[in-house]
Amino acid sequence: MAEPILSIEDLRVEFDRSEDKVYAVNGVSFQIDPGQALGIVGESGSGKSVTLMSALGLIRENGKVKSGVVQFEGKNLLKMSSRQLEDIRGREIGVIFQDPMTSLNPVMSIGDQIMETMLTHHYAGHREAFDRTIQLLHEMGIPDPKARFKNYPHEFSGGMRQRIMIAIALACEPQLLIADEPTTALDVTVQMQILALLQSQRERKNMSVAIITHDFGVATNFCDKIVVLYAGQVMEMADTSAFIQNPAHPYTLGLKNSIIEVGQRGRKLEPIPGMAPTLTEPPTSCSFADRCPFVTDRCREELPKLRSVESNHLVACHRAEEVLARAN
Amino acid sequence: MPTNPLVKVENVSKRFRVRGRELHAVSNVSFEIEAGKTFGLVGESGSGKSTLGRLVLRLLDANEGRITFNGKDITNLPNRQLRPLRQEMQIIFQDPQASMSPRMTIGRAIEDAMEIHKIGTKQSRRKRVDELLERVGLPSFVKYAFPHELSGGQLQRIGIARALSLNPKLIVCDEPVSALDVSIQVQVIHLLQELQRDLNLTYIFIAHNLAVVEYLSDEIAVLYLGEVVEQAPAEKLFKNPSHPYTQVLLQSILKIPEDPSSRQKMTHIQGEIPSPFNPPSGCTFHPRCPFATDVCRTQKPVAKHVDDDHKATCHLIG
Amino acid sequence: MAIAVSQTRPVAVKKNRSQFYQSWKRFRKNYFAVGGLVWVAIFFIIGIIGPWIAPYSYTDADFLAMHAPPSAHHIFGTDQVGYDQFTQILYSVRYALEIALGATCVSFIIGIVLGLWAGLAGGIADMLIMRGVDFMFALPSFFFALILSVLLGKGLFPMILAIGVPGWAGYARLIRSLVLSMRNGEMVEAARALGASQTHIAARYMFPNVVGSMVVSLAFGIPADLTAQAGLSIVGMGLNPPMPSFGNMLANASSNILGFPWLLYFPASIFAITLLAFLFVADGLQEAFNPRGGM
Amino acid sequence: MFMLRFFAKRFVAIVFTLAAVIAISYIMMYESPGGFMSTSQVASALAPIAAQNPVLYQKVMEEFQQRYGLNLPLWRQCLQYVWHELTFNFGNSMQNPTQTITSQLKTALPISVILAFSSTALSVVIGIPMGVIAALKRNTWIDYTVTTLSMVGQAIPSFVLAVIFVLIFGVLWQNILPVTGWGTFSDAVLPVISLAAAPIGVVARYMRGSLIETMRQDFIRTAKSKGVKYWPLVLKHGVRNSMTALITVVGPQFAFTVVGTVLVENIFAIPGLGKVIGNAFPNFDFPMAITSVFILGAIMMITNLIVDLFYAWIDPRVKLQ
Repeated sequence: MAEPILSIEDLRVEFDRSEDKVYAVNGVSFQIDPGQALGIVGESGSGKSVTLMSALGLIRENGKVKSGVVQFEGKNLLKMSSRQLEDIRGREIGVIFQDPMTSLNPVMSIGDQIMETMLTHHYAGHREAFDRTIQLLHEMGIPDPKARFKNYPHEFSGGMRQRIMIAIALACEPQLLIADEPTTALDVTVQMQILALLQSQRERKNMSVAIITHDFGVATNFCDKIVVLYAGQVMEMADTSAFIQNPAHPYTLGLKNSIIEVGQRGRKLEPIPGMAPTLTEPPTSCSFADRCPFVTDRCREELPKLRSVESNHLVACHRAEEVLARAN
Repeated sequence: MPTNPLVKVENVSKRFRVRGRELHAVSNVSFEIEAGKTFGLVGESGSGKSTLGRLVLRLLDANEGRITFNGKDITNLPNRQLRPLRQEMQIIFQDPQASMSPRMTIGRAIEDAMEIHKIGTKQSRRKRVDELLERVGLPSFVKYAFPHELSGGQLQRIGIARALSLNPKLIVCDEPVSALDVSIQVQVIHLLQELQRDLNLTYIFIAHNLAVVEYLSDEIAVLYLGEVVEQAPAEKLFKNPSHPYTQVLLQSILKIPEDPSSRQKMTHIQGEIPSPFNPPSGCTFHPRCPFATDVCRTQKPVAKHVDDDHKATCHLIG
Repeated sequence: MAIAVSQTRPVAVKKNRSQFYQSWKRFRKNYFAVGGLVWVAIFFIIGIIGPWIAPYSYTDADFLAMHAPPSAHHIFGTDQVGYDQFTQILYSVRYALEIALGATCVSFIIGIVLGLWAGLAGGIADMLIMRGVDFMFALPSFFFALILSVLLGKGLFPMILAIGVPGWAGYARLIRSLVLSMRNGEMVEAARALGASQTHIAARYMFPNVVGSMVVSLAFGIPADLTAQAGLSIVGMGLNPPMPSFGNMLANASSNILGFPWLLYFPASIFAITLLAFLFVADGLQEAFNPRGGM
Repeated sequence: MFMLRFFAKRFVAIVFTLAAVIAISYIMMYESPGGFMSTSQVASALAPIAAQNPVLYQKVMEEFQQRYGLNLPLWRQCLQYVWHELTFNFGNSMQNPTQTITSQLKTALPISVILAFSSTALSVVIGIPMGVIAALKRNTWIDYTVTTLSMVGQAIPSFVLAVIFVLIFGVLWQNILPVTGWGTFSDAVLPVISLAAAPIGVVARYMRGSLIETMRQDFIRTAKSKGVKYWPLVLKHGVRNSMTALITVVGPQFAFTVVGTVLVENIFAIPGLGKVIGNAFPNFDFPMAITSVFILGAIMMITNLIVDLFYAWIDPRVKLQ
């Protein structure tokens, strides 16, 4: 197996607040293999974006990476100077964000914003960058790219803006694309268009993709491997098929049961009680214990380690085997 | 056909004027809801579903058409007479924080609803606040909290409690769960379901999530650019989607596959929802419709019966 | 079934959780603002008790001590007529406050009436009032005050009107925009859905949410009116001498300065510090009421 | 074509506003104790001439009767006066009845314009970098110094600062900088500083707040994710966007500066329009007073028009209307 393109080991991130600290990421580890599509799934506050954004130095000032290693092409991103990191962002790793309405600079034409990526990294000269921008816009399915080059973001619809975001992220043909909730703000029909676009681009360029999402439908249909985060920790990590068929963590199981799908009228709902905690202290026991139907005394005392239950299937739960048995 | 519906909406239209341009938010919509049932309104952003919900409650005034609530024509009812009626028809919002005064504690907010209608004494209202909070699954001390101190899910429960405090017959649920996390969504849906069962509530459930609407609703109307394109009982709509737009919507849902090999293909329709300021001619869906013909481009379709209680507004039917 | 809320953030039940208490807590932490408030308070006290502690009457000219430097008799010195500067300042404070408060009230009352009218009535009334606002903003209100003061004369009450009347536009615009943003907001829609009457909505929902902005704009308005009043004196349209005012003292002193710098030391420094104090207070209030927005 | 229509519309609005200002001032002053202009008033203003040169007196008197329509009803007087003003046909003043207002303002106007514009320019040139540095060094001593200085500058009105300068440079350290008169570059130093202090404070504080706010926006994160380097990020994305907010305060700030000019000229005895106003109002020379206000008003409105154009240019979301 080839070296992973990005590997995160024991990452810890804290945020300072006026009166306390929030432990947003508490020892997260996972890898993305070349050409792989990884889904990072979790609810709000689970640390799913913070994990990747902190690796790229894109979190707010009050956030601090406390420990961990983020290996990208054999180098630790966390040890890099901000200048070295700038050379990687946009060139080796492209990023797309959730809200296409606010993620584009409102006073810069979209063409200039796409070109800026290439010019910053000396990826192309002015002339080539312009040609490539037109070509990218065309590839992204934006009609009449030459005329629209000079338009500003507010002159586009949400779906079109997300296409422009993708063009920006892909301008320098990065090896890894990080998409942070790329379709959450969009209508379903447009979501489908954007996902199809991402998929075709990924196949054509043999690019690795990490999709951060709260939507199991997006993750399971798009990704090869899925990581489930809760309270800043990896709860479960598995290939998509194992994930769909044998979820081994009570939280994953609960989440899957929480999703209402078409054709489920009359199904009995079994909500997970309670809500996700905001950790103001580092976790010392299972963070899910309070909401877990499988909870035992051990769960409230001992922090479960991420361990392997099947090949390529890691779970952080003391009672994973029982969960597996029940699901089957 | 229901004989004595709680809500009857007939040929209702609403236009907005925005900087001199006219926007057809809702065009010629009709439906009826029987007491104790849930009527689902689905559509993407800009489809007019929220406007329609507000028209039913007379939070907005319709330009045309008639709205009957509990046998009473409320279309032109003056505010003075409408206000007491509001006890019977309530709304819960997508963003509960925006719908509450940031300067009022939760307890005051719920109490205020009862105070407006002079329900009970001060003591009995206070007691009722505790009961309501318990009913929606919150501890009573949250009544001392301010809205910004609570989470989205908790606030949505408060919104429900406030609506319930008036013992309404009808609740318009305007995207009540779309801003919430998956696990919290189910909690709220579960709560809504229980309340309907226990209190015989009638819901108008507005959402863009088809699965949730299907799950909760007895009858569903699909809206596109302010027009109902298809309307049917939930089972029929999903079993036999007759309007191309409904079909597209259904295909756009990403179901969790059985295993990766049975994944959905990312098939999609071209284009986005056109500007409501200048909607396409003929059938408003024709620019995106895979089956569009010349008729669709020029003539406006009328609603046709697919079945006795299943209607779709498409030239290709029948 | 009741869903357990086991991990609710505990809400501390404190006795005083009213908005004003919260704002006061934030205000208290801002030392500049608190310092400003202390100075403003002293200024107010002097304004009230000034005439009682003044050693002379402001019309008493000490002909034996013209241009006298500060001394035991005249602690702030005297001017070319022999007016005791300390007395002059005590009265200036009083008149400055009377005019500034009066003018701010006048502006605010006109502004709130027109602003509410425009915001609530909409349509033609709104259009006309907003045209009026545009008109007032086309020229600095100081010029309108100057022109009005010609018509009204140079007394205390005319000054209040001359400064106060042209100041309405800012308040009207603020109140209208507050009313509009709320009227179209979800909070008011929710209150309407509950069946609340217009008066109930205005009193329980809108007012508590706008009072902060109004207090802040008033706090900025008072020093602006103090400045306008002094400015009118500079161009000779201020209070009629011998009624003392900061503007008159500054204008007089700056043209009589050579050899008599004390005529400037006291009024200039007291006036400057006062304005600074008012601004610190206003700025502190802005931050206290509206911790996120604003500059 | 679009621009032309925009200009035409704004021009008409400006003319109407100015006409209204003149008419309202005229009527108010007509009703004031001094009266705007009457035969007896003119007669008393012309008294010195009458004694020396009765022929000239007759001539000037007739001119005044004619031009200000002293025998006409109020509304016609007013209309005639408004028309004359709008066509820059200002007539003679009361203080110098034999000279036209135009000739008297010829030297005064450029002085005020120079003062107002140079202090505004200075406020932008100094205020923006101050604000940017404060924002980038947020919560350091640099930031606190800039913020406090800005507050002080903003709190103290230009004329009080001018008085303090007169005290410092007129009494304590004489002969460093002149505190009266006009003519050389050094004469302008103190007035411009007094005038610029407040706008510098406002611009710096606003820029700081606006840049801090901008740097938190999502599109800044996007630019960072593209690998844009620090200074291009701050300047091209941060400052550029903050400017759109800043422009909204420049217009009102210019109005303050114009008023400040009027007052500061009176403190430093600078023969500009402000000094003219300071002489005209207390001496009931209303034609002169109104004309001065009219000219300052016209300059302000045209400046605001230019600011709006600039705003539309810098922020593509703004539509001219």
